[in-house]
Amino acid sequence: MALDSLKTDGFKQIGTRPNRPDGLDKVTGRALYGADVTAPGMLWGVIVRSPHAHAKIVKIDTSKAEAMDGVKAVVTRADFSDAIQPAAGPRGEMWNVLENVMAGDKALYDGHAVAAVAATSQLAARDAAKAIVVEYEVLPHVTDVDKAMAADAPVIREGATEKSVPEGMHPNVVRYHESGHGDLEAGFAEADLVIEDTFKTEATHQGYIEPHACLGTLGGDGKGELWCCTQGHWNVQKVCAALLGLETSQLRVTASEIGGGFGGKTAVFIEPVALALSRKANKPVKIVMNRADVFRATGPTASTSMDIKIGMKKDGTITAASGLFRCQGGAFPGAPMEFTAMCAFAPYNLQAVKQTGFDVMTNRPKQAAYRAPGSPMAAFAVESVIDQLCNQLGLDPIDTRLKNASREGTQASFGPKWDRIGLVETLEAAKAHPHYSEPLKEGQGRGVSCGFWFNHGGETAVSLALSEDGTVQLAVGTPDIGGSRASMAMMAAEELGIPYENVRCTIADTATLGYNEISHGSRVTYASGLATIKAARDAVKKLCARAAAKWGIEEDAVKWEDGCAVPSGPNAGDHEPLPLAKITAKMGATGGPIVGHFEATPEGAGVSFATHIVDAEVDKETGKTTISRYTVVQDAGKAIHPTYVEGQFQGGAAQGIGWALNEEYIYGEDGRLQNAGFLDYRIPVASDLPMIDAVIVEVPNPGHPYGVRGVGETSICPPLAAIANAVSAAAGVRLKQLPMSPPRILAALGTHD
Amino acid sequence: MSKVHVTTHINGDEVDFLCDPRETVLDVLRDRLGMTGAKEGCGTGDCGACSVTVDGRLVCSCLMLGVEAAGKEITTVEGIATEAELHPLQQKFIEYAALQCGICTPGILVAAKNLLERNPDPTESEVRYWLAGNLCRCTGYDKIIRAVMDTAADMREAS
Amino acid sequence: MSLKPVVKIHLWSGLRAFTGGEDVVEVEAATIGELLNGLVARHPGLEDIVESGVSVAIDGKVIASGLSEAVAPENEIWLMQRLKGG
Amino acid sequence: MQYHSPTSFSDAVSIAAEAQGTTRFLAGGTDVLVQLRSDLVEPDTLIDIKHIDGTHDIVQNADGSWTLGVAVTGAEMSEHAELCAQWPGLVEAMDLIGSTQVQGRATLTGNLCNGSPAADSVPAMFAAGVTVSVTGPDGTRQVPVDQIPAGPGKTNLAKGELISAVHVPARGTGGGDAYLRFIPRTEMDIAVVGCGVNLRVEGDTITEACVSLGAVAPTVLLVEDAAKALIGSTLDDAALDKLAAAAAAACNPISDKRGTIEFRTHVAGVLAKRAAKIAYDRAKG
Repeated sequence: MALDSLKTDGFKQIGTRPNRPDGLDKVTGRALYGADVTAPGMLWGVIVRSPHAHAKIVKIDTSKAEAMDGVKAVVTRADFSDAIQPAAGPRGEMWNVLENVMAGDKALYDGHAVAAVAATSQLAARDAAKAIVVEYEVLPHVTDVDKAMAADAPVIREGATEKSVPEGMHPNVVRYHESGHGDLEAGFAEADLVIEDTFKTEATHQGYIEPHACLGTLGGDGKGELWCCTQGHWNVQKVCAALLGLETSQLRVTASEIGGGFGGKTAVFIEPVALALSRKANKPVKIVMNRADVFRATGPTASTSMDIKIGMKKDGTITAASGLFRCQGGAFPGAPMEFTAMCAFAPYNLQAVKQTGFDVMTNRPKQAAYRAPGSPMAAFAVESVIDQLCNQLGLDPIDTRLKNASREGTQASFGPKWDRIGLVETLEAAKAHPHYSEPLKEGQGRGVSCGFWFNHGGETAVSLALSEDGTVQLAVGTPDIGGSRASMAMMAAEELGIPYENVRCTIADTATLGYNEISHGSRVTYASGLATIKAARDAVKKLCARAAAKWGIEEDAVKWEDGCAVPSGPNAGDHEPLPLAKITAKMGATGGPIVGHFEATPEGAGVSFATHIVDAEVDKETGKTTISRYTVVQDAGKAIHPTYVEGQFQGGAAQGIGWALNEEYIYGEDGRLQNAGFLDYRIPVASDLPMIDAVIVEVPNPGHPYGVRGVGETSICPPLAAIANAVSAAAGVRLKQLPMSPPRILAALGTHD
Repeated sequence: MSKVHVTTHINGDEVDFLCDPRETVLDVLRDRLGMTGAKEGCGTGDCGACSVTVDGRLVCSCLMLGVEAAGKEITTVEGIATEAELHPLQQKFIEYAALQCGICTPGILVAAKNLLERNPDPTESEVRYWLAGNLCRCTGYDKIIRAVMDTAADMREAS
Repeated sequence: MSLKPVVKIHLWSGLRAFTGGEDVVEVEAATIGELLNGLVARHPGLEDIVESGVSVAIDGKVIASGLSEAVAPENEIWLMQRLKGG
Repeated sequence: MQYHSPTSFSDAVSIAAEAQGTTRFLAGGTDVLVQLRSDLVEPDTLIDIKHIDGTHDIVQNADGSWTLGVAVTGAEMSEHAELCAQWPGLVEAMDLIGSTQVQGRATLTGNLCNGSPAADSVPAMFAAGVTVSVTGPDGTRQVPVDQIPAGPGKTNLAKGELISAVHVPARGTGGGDAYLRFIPRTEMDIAVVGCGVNLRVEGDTITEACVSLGAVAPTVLLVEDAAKALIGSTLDDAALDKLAAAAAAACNPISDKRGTIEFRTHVAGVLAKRAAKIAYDRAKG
């Protein structure tokens, strides 16, 4: 797509901080989330899940449940499409989704769905689910990434391996990535200090507070309606249609308000089950997951095991770097190891670099995207080694990063040369921030880290309809996960030259717009924002045409200024500015409704870098860490609504703090998840955190009309490493495994053995 | 299983309902009375999204049975604003973007209002500990804490 | 049929196994779509990988999925694994 | 599940004695409802004791001792200035359980009867020498609180028996108590280790002491050797080291999702020292 000239200042709306349009509904309890709607005659669905990590499903006896009062339908795998077949690689992904939604021959992890029941109340459905008897033949299991690659590991599924995987590897290794450039050997030989180390991270869950919920109706005529909390309802439509053998357009999906997603609601879990139950019972079916099932059966991020080797000269120049990244993503291919590999060394301009990634299957739930999938773990490993090098060579961590920083025109670790990027600007802003020069108190340590994420564009369709009174109905297709309706309305108002309040932005259902890719990849403000601007410009063109017709001049003799059509120059004649509302008031009689459109796949999502500074204190007697100060510096390209940008920065940092210190999936020897609840899956609570300072750097993205870069994901990339560096400094010992829980810190300190 | 008839007050109005003794106040509010402001994030008292007050006491409605509601005075998020205007906390939460997805917001507002009624001048630390049972995954709590503190300051000034 | 210009595409090193060790491949193409078709024609072993989705960086700008984007001999072009996000 | 809300303990006892299957008493419900929701325990009979007279009262008796109703919540204890002044360790231990919301419902008795070795209020009750009234078909008897837990999830209460009141001794002069627990976050976790210390001083010298540990054995422990390490001392470093060693030696923990054997054993000693210092300062006034 050809890009127009970049506008980065002189804005009336952009950069202001208006109230969000969904604010009132959300503070009064009126906003409707996934579980908040009902339908007449509605049934409740409950899913029966495997208690085993790996087991053959011998028999499912549903007779007792079916005989119970109020039970209207039971479904198993037989109630889903048999047209979807397994295959290696992305071609097999729909089968993987089906297999995850409802197990076939085998249960592949603790929590894997094996059957479902619908009944007249939630309690009746729960009672019936308990009455479904599943006979299992338990199989050997493996849940650890390194153990799953060992020769004696049980094979989770034959035939899932892509051709790219080198020969001789265990069948659980299903995908492989290798990239880089330069002569590693020569690079390491040039170094004054080479550090080689191994790091591990545990799987963490996105931890959204709203469990997955949906309400589906599907008739025998193949027509369906679905309400659900999702980051992408067109994807839900596509997947449900495939899994149930429907025509896609016969299923209309409406996205509810979404109570957090962070990547975890890009996947489909319960929606096809509700529709299958509905088809069988011929009634609407609502399914609301309970929290334990959210942890057991929806996507956590990958766990990793990583080997890093970096060489540095005494002056801080990195001479060579290599990394080996093993990522476990559950019983299906898809762990984001290629992103782990490609993001690992992205902040650095390296003469010699190599990154290798392995996607490994284990008996765990199918991983789902989590905020910059794969990147935070890589940053943890790489930035920890950079920190060690700086410490041992007596170098300032920010100066050293600046010395090696990727800039426009340098070659990225994954190949291409960088376009305009803002890493250096974030490092300089971090260095200048008062936090960086504040003296540390006794017992505190300070850590710094950079982080990188690609960001994404994706299929986008927007429709902007003008009302007779001159107000605007803006329909976008990307569920609002962070305040995007406000940002979209601001961009539309900016282009149209009308007040922000005159634009009502709604998230359209799948019947209303063309395909919109999921709200992921930090794409919404970038892509839907670009689409909104283009749709507004399309509407402006049509408005100008109406003015031209009224004035009897050429269309290109009219321009748009401050919400009015005006003659473009003295030759166009002397006409009073014609405000938008005056044109729309007569539009029925001057050519009909005026609607601006944009449908395309924007290909200019600018990448984003961040630098974080953290101070931590460690109680050396108990191993407990306190985060005492936190500063986020990140390149937003252009902040449309700065308050919401700050919110993304702060939220990413807080999730990173949880990941670094306490959050982890804990599996027992039996392969069962031991902490499937917020009691023992410990996300940060209000009293755990300090205020989080958010500094917005703006290095415009040439791929967006206003320079916007996505901001949602990069904020979770630096925290793990920044905190590990701070904790290691405070404790006086290097922490190489996440989470840095108190027992791990005490063990590292050698306080007990 | 036989259902129990319960009469209670919710947001000032007398309400009665039939419920299974296993149903919680949260189940009753949401599924029997159609009051979906209180959210279920966990069902086990760990997230606070279902916070309500019962006779002025802050509780998780998922940790109280519907049958226990008999004769009580329950306030939910739907009861915070008057017909005429929002509560200052609600207004401030919108202004400060102290919410992103908003799923934790009803519980946090109920909890924060209860705090300010007891302690009109809380320290940052007191706000953080009072709200420790209200999980928020979006905001990092920064803007929430600021909104509560600043509302408290405004309300002190106004009174 | 008109002659297309010859453009060079850099592959990630993990793909060398399918190209007889080459990591830079020359293909006649004016768009990304033609480039990918040409790549598969030269090295059929890459078909699965290309078919299942790849991204292409043109002078540092990452094209996640678009096939119509123009490519020219003076561009620096890299094949990349398909980008997505959370 | 049958729900009952008797208005007297004798009625509660009759219902419990006649009930078939699983019976649970409901006070705050913060454990009972979690177990119900998680499909761990679905009682056949649930007996709500909150409609019984006196269960919500906090009363100081003429001799300075306290009687707490079994439905008194953590929040009500924390709001009782005199109780807080006299037994800060006990009140703080109760206050550490769960969130503000949980405090609005949770009770000492519930925490005790849930039978968790990690229950925060229980080590504090052990250290304070709390007794409870146990009412059953044969009447009411008073039992030291340390005789109630029988193991994880188990109590020594017989069928038809329930706790009908909690008795906290008179504080007397020169007394101080403290409870500390270790959790990885600042709030909302179950104790990885808990330690209660209650002592009395004359001048600078400790004359009486009681030390308890939670989450380091199948039940909460009273550690006599730890108490002995304190008695007669002025809480000097040697006494503190002996205390820590005795606390660690008493530990018989497991490794689980919350902590390892080594971690719990080490931290038990650390917390014992810290709690003893707080209790000592409080005792000296």
